[in-house]
Amino acid sequence: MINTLVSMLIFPGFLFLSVLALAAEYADRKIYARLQNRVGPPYFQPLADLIKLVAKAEVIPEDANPQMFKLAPLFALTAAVTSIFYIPLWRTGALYSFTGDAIVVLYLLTIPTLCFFIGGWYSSSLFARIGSVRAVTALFSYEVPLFIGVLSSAMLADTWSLSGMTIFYEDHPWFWLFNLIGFGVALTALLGKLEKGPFDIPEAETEIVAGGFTEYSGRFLAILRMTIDIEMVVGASLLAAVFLPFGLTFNPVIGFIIYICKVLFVVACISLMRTVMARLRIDQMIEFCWKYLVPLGILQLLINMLLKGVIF
Amino acid sequence: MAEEKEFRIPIGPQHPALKEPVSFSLALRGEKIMGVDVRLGYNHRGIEKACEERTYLQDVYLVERICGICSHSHSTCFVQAVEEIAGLEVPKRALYIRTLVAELERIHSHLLWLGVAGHEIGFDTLLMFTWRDREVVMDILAMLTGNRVNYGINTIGGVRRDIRAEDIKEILKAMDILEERTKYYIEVATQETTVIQRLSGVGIISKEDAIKLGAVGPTARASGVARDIRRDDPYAAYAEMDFNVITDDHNDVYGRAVVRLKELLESYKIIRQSVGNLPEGPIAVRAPRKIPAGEAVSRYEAPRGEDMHYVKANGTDRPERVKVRAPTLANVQAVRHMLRDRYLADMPIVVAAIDPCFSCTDRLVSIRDMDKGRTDVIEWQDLRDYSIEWYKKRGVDFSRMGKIK
Amino acid sequence: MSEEENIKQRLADRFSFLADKITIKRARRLFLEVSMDNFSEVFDHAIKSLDFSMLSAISGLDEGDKFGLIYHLASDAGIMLNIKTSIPKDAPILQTVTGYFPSAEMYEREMVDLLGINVKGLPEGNRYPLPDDWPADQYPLRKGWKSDVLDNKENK
Amino acid sequence: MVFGRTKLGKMAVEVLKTFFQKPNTILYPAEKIEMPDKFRGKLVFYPERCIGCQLCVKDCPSNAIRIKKQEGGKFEAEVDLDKCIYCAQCVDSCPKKALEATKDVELAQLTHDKLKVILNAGPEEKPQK
Repeated sequence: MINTLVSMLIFPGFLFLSVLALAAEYADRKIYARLQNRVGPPYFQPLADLIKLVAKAEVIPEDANPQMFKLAPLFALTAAVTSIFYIPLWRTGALYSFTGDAIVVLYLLTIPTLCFFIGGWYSSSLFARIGSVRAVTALFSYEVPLFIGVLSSAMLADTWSLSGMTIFYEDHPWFWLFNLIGFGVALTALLGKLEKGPFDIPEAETEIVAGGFTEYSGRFLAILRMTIDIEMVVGASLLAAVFLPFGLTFNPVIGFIIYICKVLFVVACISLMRTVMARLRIDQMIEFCWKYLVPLGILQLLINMLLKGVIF
Repeated sequence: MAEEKEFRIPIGPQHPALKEPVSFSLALRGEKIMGVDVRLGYNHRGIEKACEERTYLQDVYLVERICGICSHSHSTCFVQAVEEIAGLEVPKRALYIRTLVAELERIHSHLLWLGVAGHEIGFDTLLMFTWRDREVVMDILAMLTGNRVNYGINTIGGVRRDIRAEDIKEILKAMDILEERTKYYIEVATQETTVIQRLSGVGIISKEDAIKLGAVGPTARASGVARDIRRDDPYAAYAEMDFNVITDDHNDVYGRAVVRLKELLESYKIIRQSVGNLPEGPIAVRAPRKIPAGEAVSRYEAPRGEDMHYVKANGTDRPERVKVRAPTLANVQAVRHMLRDRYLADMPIVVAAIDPCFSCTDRLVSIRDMDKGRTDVIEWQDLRDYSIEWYKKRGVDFSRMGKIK
Repeated sequence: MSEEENIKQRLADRFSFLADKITIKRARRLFLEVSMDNFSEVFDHAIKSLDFSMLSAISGLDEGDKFGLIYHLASDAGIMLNIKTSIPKDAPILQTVTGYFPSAEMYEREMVDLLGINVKGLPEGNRYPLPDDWPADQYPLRKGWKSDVLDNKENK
Repeated sequence: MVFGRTKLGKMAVEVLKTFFQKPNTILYPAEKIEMPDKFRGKLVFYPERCIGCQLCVKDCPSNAIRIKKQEGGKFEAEVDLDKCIYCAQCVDSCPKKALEATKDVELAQLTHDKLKVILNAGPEEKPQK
């Protein structure tokens, strides 16, 4: 019982994840800044931002539905934190696992977006409503390629459990190299999920202020921002587990270092991609996802089908 | 309208896409813009009236502050009109220096625009890079005139600061750096897929509409209307310069970006000519304090388009009337036209594409007496007292920092 | 004959009453004075027959008992034709020129707000440039207007 | 619509190169910036040269300067640093070169009254009480 509580709240649960999330945000911002020839924030900046937001007064719009407005961020955070328990981090096998947990993780990662939609919609501001509608529209375009990407890797491993996948790739080293196309597809789709450029359409600052977050302030905004950061770590961990499953059998310290490197690599890829591209329009994003990403994902799926036929 | 399920979304007076207060009220259906309502005037400072109450020399500094970016445009345009009324023969060297500063200003304005355009389409990297390179020209301007903006180089009858031989070397060096960078940005703007996706086909205005709606500057030139005051109605030393008027027939935001970037290359050409052929001689003639009665219209190709000043003198040391028509005012109708039937996502870049400057446009809070302006100070103090009290209740004492009355 | 003189000649030929009202102040700058009664035909002729395709601005002046108006027309050749006319101050009524130049809307609204000229035929829209709560009958660009009005209003 | 050949991630090479360069930011106030020679900053006043002609007062676009006669017959200049627009027209107008612009730009204060300074023959300028 105590063990479960510790693992949920402290390690590798909420507290550890929060620290990692702030570190990931710092890495993202710092890399983004250095790519643009700027100095970037100091290491404590994400934490300072968080403390500042927590200390500020919350304003809830008069027209907003207060219950929904307050509950949406909490749900989003819970869903994002929960999903980490099913992802193998630095060893084969996650904290909890069962057949089909890959699907559960993908669905848990969808909940924050839906919560952003609900929170934005019920704050009844025009900007927030446009932003939340955009968030859901974007969901329909990136979710499918992300699923197909993960599916292709799962198919090669012949299991729907993330832990099972890591065990398979540990037994068959270098097989993960077959999934590189899928990795690219899933990484691009992850950009959409994290609302990072070029897919930062739901919170496009110059068009709709902060999208669904426009009316949020104080603690609730802190929770929302934390959710995005945790999503980034969870997303990076998921990609690391599914597409980069190597170096998982060393001792925990080396395994942990390798894990951090993988997360950092995914974060750096995200930073680079948002540095070199302009924000797309929502119609262009849908077109891009369905015209290029989905066919690429299906191509990966076909390759893996063939591989399975040839090898096994 | 109600049955068509349109809703109105306010963009401004305060909005992240706008660098200055202006209000667009957009009627939206989904993401599509069905109608646009523009409300200007938030920056009305009463400058035209204030000009009538100051001497000509003071007015030079006042009109310079109509706008921060095209400050040289307004001050040159104004002094040209006054010089014409007074019949002053401005020395050639002064005209060359004015031309030089004007082109440097155009470079810094166009680079600034490119950065802002990048920001509006969510491409902050372009913003950071262009603004970094813009520092080169800002440093040159500071070296030549003494300040980065509001150069204060013009005076009635000439210019206030001379150029030294070592400055010329620095200018030429900077031009080489900037030319190389500009060529790189032309490549980025014309090759980067996401940029082209966001710029091309957006904010279209045909040649006929551009003429009909009275568009000026790069907005008109990107629709194939070769309107350029520097060539059509030469002032300063432009009659002796060899340069091309850049036009483009894309008619959209992409075209406007290309026109501005190519104009930069022309500006480097003009600058090299003006420092190369810089005549020797005095830089100013003495101007009388009282300007004889008369009127003059002065036109100037500001980075954003045609700037026009009308000055009427009545024989005293103060003008009878100063009328300023800044380029953005002429382009407002064009923006309204461009936004119709576009997506909400295109709004920021379409508005930014005319390089709007609403400070220029609105010019004219009122010319209240300096001493009566005190009310602001008291409010500020009240606010300060309030915040100190607020923090005191929470255990933080800021009152020791600075004295409060 | 220079282009400016050519335009001057053509205007003088067409409208006999303009014969001694046209001055060429300097290269590319023509000024002409016309009464309000004849204004619209001269304006129309300049646009349609003399290729002045752009209205650069409209300046409104307070000239004591009347308002002076200057329409700054520009041609593509860089020539500026400044048509000066005037309307009485006690009946400041003017017809809009937005039919010729849609961009004139803003210039005319400015005269409505700042000088108190009643421009007929303006399309519906927001006022410009003064704020919506500006006191009525206060026209800042009229001579003798003082900003005291605003201070009194704030004190109330 | 696509014009010619387009490249996704055109700036990638450039940004990766910059990643290994020193940032271009100047960390003011830790690093100070040298102002150019012609810079127009805070004024200095030479009371011994002033003849009290008031030309600077007349030409000041923002009424920021006043020249007053001191008890000893010398002149002192009262400058409102918050009203001053730093155009240095007074420096140009002065027939005796009694005013000069410096490179001093760090003039921020917490309260308004500290921005009114009196430049006179005293040992050093002091803020008005």
